[in-house]
Amino acid sequence: MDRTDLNVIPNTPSITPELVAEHGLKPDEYQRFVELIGREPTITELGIVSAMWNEHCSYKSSKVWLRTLPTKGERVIQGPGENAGVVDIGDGQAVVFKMESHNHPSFIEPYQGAGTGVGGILRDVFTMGARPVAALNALRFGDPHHPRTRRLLAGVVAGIGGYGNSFGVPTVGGSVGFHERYNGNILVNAMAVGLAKTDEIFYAAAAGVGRSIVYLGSKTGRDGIHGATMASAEFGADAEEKRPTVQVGDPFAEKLLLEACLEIMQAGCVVAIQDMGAAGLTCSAVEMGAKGDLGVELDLNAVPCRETGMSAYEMMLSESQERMLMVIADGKEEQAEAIFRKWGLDFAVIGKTTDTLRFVVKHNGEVMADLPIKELGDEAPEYYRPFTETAPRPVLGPSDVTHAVSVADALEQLIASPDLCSKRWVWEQYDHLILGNTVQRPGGDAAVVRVGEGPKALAMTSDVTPRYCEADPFEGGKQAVAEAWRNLTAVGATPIAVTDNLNFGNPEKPEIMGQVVGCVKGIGAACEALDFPVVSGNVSLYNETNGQGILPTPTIGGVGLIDDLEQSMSLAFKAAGEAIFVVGK
Amino acid sequence: MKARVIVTLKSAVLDPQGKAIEGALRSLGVAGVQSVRQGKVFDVELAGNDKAAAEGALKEACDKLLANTVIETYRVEFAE
Amino acid sequence: MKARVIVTLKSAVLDPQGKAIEGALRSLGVAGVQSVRQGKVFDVELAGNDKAAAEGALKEACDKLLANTVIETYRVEFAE
Amino acid sequence: MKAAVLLFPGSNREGDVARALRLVSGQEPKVVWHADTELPQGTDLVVLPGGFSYGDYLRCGAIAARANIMDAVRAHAARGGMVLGICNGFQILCEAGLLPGVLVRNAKLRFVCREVFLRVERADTAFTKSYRKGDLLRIPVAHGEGNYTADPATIQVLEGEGRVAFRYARADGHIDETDGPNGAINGIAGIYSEKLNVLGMMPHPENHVDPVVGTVDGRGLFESIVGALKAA
Ligand SMILES: Nc1ncnc2c1ncn2[C@@H]1O[C@H](COP(=O)(O)OP(=O)(O)O)[C@@H](O)[C@H]1O
Repeated sequence: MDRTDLNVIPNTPSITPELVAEHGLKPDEYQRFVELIGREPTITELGIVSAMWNEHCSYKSSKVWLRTLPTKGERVIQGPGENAGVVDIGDGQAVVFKMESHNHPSFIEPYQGAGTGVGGILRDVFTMGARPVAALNALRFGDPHHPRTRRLLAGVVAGIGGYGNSFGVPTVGGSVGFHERYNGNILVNAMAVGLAKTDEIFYAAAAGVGRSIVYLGSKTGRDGIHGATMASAEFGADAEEKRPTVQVGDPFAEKLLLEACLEIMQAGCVVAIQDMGAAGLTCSAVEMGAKGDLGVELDLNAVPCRETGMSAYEMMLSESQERMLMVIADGKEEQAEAIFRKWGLDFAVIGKTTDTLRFVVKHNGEVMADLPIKELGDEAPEYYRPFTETAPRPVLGPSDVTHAVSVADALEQLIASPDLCSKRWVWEQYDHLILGNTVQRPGGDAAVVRVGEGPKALAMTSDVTPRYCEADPFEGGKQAVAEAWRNLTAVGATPIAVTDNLNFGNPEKPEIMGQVVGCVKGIGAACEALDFPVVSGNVSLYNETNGQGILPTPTIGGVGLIDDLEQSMSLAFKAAGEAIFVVGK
Repeated sequence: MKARVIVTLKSAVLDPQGKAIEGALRSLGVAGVQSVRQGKVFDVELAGNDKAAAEGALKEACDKLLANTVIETYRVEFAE
Repeated sequence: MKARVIVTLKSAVLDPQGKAIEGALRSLGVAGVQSVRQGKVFDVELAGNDKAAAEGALKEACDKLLANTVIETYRVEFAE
Repeated sequence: MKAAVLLFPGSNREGDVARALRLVSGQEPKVVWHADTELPQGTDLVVLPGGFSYGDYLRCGAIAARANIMDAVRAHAARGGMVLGICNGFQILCEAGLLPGVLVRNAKLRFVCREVFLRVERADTAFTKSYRKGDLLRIPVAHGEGNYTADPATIQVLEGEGRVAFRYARADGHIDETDGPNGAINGIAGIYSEKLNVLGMMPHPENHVDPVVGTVDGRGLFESIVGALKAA
């Protein structure tokens, strides 16, 4: 047998407990799946369910808590559950935004990992029909003196700049912090903000039976296919060479994808659209069908591939970047294709919608998977994981503080601390001016970006103080929201909505789960009190090294609206001799 | 002693640069180009004459800095 | 047919990337590094088996696109 | 004024420059696709905007410089027509041989986005009539490869013929190339062609034309162009 020909892998090996474990499924989860489909799955089906039911896609550990967040408001057009949140800002315009993490890939390959993180979140925003107008990020690194920190920091910052600058979106804000608990697990959270017309928002739900499902963008390779050491054994010693664990980003392709997508949306070609993120083809196709109460049938022979001999399993789980899936309006295929060809991108009809509510995947004329589409999403396991509340820390009095330094020394130490020092070195590597609307640049409380020709503008910020969350998750969660709120109001904006990125350790540990629960409750309480709904977000769990979790880091991305730039404020003193006030408690 | 280190992307890793160059060569009408992959080359001048030591040092340089072995492979060559 | 094109900076042209790498290797303690210059390599797959034709095509590719002869020189190599 | 803004795959500041042209001239520029072979009838200004044409892959501007439309741009320039290349546009003009020299990686090897001071080296060209010689402009740069270099003979010619348009300067107007954002030789931020009708520059005057967003120091460049074309 020619071991390099991956097509020869049989679709029906016997599914051993090891194989199941390698796919990250617990025995009871696998049992649930077998009962659901009433037979033993094929290997492709096992891959599909492992992608759909993993923590990343299914939010199985956090869902019960995310549901407690306030997500509605007068302005909210679309809350959590789509590619990004959508909020009305008047005059028929909407702001579309979301935040997402790319922690692990950035630790392995900082430049590409951070870059593809930015690419992913930009796609989430323009998938909704919005043109990205700003990007932000929140970064956490290990001890500044740790040998890896310097290269990780340099690589991540260059990667964020490398992608965003080339794509052509101004990166206007963010935060950078250091702590030894991130030594083995850095955080890279990227946020994107876009503008759309309220009556031209695009959603993932497919509609209409028998419509073409179209694949767009870059070709599919064997990028980031998880799981299977089974597969490596099968593929021989060069498996690592064949299956890159880190994707290389192509911001150039993404820029073309943006222009092409917005152009075919304008041309009325699009019924539904979904970007291919994690477990690309699987998640996007299942979501489009499930949300639209339709079945989906794919023919993988039509999928544009970068490599020869890719198996169904690989195509379904590939995480190649800069790809989209769409349902095209009847009779619009040719027009859509012409637009994509003009931009030099791949375009292929790879399937159709059906009325069977089944997810059917064919390859070389053979059915590789045939699964109930709704259940794949809806019946994912959901856990109410046991948790222990974080014990409150004793309140310190002035006499408990022994480390006495002079005020001057203390000030010097504060200014010199990497957490507080100027981050100019970072944001000068981001093009924060492109598009010509950046009214307040990085370095202030919140960035301000003009909407069109003004006078309206958006304010945006990302905030969290992990050591507060560690000391008291509930108060820390509240504080992060409050800080975002204050940063927005400080530039004269009315805070309108929030996105979040919940970064924690292993939720199977009760004390970590206690942090998750505490922080979410705190965020919820603050958002409720401030009428500051959560419209999108992302959860990143299992951020641990050698058994120790990161500091609990629920990043809050806040967006505010300025009706008239004339009323906006910046932090610089404007003239000598003016009175200075302190406001608040 | 002169050495050359060649760092290339692993074969299954996407090479956006190579892809763009491939397209450009085609549209310039250069005949017969089927695929292009781009890599880096480092021409290194080393002290001494101990080839084995130099090779060791360069491998170390590659692992530590010149290549990210998650996505790249490298090769060390010596000028004859 | 496989060919390799190596594009390097002319020796009179400053190479800040090479310099930076040189410094980094020294501070990593890699022994004996005296100088580093960085260049590019293109691995090209060509149709057919005519080496002379391929060489011609690749020279054309270099002159037209792959090298900027204001600052760079190139060399074409064939795999044995 | 009839302006044409070229659009290459990966260009991304075409909207910024179109907006500046509109603001100053009151007229909408035409956007011209790279694959076209002709400029719109009566074009009197061609603009190559900033961005990352073809991802900046291979070398900045290298692939775009070989696009179809560039022959038409060459012909336009040969007729004495005005051509302005900003940032990636400057890189493309150099790669296309419309301007001498080349832009290489910034000396510090990092992308840099910040405001710089530009000293206007001469105020008697179609691009700078609205300024005075020696004016200091606060204008942003945003590039990773803006380090202008050429062989000594070329530099001598450029300097000797007064073809340096702008230099990076300190706030007091002093030129010191180690202060610049990218290490360019003699602090060169922009240069003219022999007949002074082609200008390439790294900084982004189009991003400083509106008091709400930065300074208005970039306006003069577009006002000069409009004025020169009216006079012609
Ligand atoms: N922490 C959170 N708070 C609010 N909404 C969340 C959170 N995490 C995820 N969501 C929402 O759940 C949905 C699925 O998120 P995700 O899996 O990250 O999307 P994608 O398909 O882009 O990977 C999104 O609509 C997202 O906004």
